[in-house]
Amino acid sequence: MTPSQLKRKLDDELSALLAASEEHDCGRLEFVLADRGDLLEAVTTLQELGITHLITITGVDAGDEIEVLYHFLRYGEYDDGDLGEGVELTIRAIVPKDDPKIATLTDVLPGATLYERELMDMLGVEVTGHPNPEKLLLADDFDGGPPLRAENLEVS
Amino acid sequence: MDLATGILYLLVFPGFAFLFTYALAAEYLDRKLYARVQNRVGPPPLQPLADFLKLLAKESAVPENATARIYKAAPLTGLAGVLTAMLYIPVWSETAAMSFEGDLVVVLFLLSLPSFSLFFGGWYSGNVFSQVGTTRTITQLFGYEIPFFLAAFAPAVAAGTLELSSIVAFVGSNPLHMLVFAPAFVIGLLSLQAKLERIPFDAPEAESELATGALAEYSGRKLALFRLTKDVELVVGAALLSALFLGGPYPVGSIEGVAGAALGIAVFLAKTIAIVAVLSILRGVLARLRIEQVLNVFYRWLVPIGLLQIGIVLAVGLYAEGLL
Amino acid sequence: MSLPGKLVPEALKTLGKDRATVSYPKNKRTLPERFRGAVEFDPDPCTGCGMCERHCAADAITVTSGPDGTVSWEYDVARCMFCGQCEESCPTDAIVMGQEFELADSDRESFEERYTFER
Amino acid sequence: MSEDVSGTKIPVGPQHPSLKEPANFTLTVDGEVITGADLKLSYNHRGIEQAALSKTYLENIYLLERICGICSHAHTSSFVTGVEDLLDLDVPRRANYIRTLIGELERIHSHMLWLGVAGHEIGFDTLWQYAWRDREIVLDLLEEITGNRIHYSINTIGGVRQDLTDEQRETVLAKMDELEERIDFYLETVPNEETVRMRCEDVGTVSTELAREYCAAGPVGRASGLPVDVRRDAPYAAYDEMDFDVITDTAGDLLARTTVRIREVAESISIIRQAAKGIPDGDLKATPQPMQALLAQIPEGDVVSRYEAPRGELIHYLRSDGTDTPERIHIRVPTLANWPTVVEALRGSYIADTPIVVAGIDPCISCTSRIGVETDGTHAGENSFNLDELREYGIEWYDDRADGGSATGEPGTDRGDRP
Repeated sequence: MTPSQLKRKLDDELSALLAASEEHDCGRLEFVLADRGDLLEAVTTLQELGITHLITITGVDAGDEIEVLYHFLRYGEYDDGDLGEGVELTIRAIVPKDDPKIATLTDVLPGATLYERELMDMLGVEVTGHPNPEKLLLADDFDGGPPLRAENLEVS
Repeated sequence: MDLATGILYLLVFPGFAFLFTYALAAEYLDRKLYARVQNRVGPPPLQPLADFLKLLAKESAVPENATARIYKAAPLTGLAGVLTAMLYIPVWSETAAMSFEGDLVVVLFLLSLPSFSLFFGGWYSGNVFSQVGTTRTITQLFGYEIPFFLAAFAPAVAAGTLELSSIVAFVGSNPLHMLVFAPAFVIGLLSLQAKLERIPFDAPEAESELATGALAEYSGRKLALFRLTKDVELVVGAALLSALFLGGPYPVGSIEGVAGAALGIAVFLAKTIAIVAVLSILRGVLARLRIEQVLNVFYRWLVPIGLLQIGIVLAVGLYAEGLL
Repeated sequence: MSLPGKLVPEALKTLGKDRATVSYPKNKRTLPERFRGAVEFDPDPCTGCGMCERHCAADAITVTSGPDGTVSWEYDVARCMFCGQCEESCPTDAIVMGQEFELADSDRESFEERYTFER
Repeated sequence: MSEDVSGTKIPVGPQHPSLKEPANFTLTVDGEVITGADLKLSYNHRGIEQAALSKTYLENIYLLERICGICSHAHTSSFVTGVEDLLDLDVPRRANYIRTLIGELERIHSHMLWLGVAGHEIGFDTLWQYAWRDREIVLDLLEEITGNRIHYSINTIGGVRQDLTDEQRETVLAKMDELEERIDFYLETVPNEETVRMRCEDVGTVSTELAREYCAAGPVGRASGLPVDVRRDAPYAAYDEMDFDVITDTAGDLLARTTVRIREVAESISIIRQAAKGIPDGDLKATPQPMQALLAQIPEGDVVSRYEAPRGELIHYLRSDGTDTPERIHIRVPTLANWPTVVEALRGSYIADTPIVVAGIDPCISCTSRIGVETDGTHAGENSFNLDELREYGIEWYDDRADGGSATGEPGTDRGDRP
């Protein structure tokens, strides 16, 4: 299954939820969610298609809104002959700055726990329903704002 | 046994002076061999002495919430026990410096005194980590003591006496028994390794979990005495094993006079050094076992072998009697 | 449940081997030719362009050109991380990575090197 | 991750004799068996993702390289491949071969370091000495080819900076034969030594479902049967021309992780041989343009570059805004993906096994906390220092303690009562 075949399959599976989708030249797929509320639904459909490996969650402060990127990986099948290589795909959710909240994935995807805590630490996006929302990377008594928000950036 | 020879035995020859130097030499040999097995260079010959003197110079603190009397007395009791044990073990001839019927039991008790002093010292030092370490020391003590006694009693049963000197005389007179005692010798080696809390049986002071277990709070003179006790225990244990299972001064036991004594000492040194070398290699090739695995090894493997050994000795005894 | 002690033959063989370590500082290992130690600077070819300062990630080099056409090139070995980028970025090969790695010292000034020359 | 099960709580770390780097586990135990574990990381979070934003792409190569000592090549290769994708440079085959060769040498150096540390954790110090002695073969090779044992600094934007001379190729091939002999020894003795089996077999087991659920990466995932290997998924550098297979196991316990890593070293040796024999001629950089010109041409856009680091799949997310400094860098290190599996593996094992189970995932805590930065003190948070303030604060704190430990009451320099 080449990346473009996977893209067509996912396009029609997730058509209701997507705002846009593109395929980068190096075989990387990207799907932009229309509304961050359907994140859970999109991830569960991915899991039904066998894509369960969440690589990581990246938060980017894009000026007036925060983009949260969920990078997934579909395993390559080495053993049963079909040497289809693994494909990397990203689901991008847009979170407005005035209401920085997003639903947690930990109940369908326990692997997301640490990445969501890092997102909370660094970008200040509150992940609702997270089982263990303490600080992961910052000191407990660190009272400066989320370090990677544009206003806190110390770009000397 | 007039006063002069008594003091000579106690303080000079099989007593303190000889044991002090031989213990440090044994520690040097052990550490050097362990290092060479790992392709490392290893310490210079006087390193153990340097460590001992350095520790003597260091401050010997007493923790606030420790019970001072017991904490201070612990190191001495262990060392005293082990030093006196040496007097009952034959060195240069088949009879030891002192001997009486039943001195084997006394020696076995004196040899386990350091473990108790370690326990009391660690428990009353008031440090949580050493208390966990001491409970492990005691659990391990229950593990190795029983097989060690079984192994030690095998030659006693064969010789029909509990006097160390006459046991050595018996083994010396019919050396074939040494082959019969081979399993007991292996149990003795493993139990000595466990008594000294060396790999693979060093769970009580496992560096990667408890950071030096019972001795965590000890420093200065007291720590120096504890380390010396352990070295002397190694030497005395090796001496006991060589006396019981390798027939003490076996080939030269019967030669009289000064030459016999000199040869006896040479044979004693050779055998004990060989035992220390075997324990050192053993330390180099095995990984550390968890505390319940140590007990598992001793109870599930060594106790049955010990009982079997006693059975074999009895059978051999009957067989010899039966034929007579 | 095999008998423990698989390593005994290797352990006994190792007894015979000679040491694997070098007793530094009595005798020292010969460094490979490409070893990157402290920076060695030669003022003559230097044009004072400052590419080394710009590409130095550790800000260990500062190049200042004085009013009367003199250029001063300062290098702080305490900040340098020996990556060798200055050697590569220097258009006139004025900077070469030396082989000196024993750089510990007690006073801070000894870490700074300063060259001032006419340009 | 851990429901607060009642039962005594034992803190292990952050300063702990067996964990050389600061990570803290609060174990809930009953008796000797662990029932739950809570993880606290990053005692020295050093803010690299922010530090990288104020440096150019060229300087960032050397900053990211110093995230970790045992996978420095992974970080620079992954970052530089990302920048090359942005610039749409195609790296010459010879440079890719050299990059692959150094990458596999680093994998061997990292796995053998782990083998030694694991040996030390289970009290098998002889294995530690042997593994670290044999690792010197690889470190000497790296020093000879790149000039440094740990931070090779061989990658640059568009290719590599040092060439592999023919004479060096011969030494590489000769040393690989020598190393292979040692690896056969380890493969034959370590998994079969009874005391090692007693400490590692069925200890810290992570089932395939659990590994899949927690998205484990690298040798930890592969030892539990997950077919994750970026060298096969998205071949970078010269891996598409290399013939190697992905080492997997199904047992998922510590013994499986040990054997998977040792067999991976054997696999790396064969890859290095292929690279050293088959290296094509050609130049080392994609364009003769000076670095300054390249930095000016980086277009806007973002890229996810993936690399198979010794500990697993390493991700560099790079977003550029057309200037010569990146707009956002996100680095997900493989250790972060494997931490959840440690917490699951601890459940049900003994306290005495904590060090070896934690060491089982080959944690790289300097990766997880990333590299430090000097801020000018006006950072938003009031209790952060720069170097000089920290030094001055330390001296003053000890002076107070010396004269009777009075409260740090001096006006002006009071920084609150730090412990």
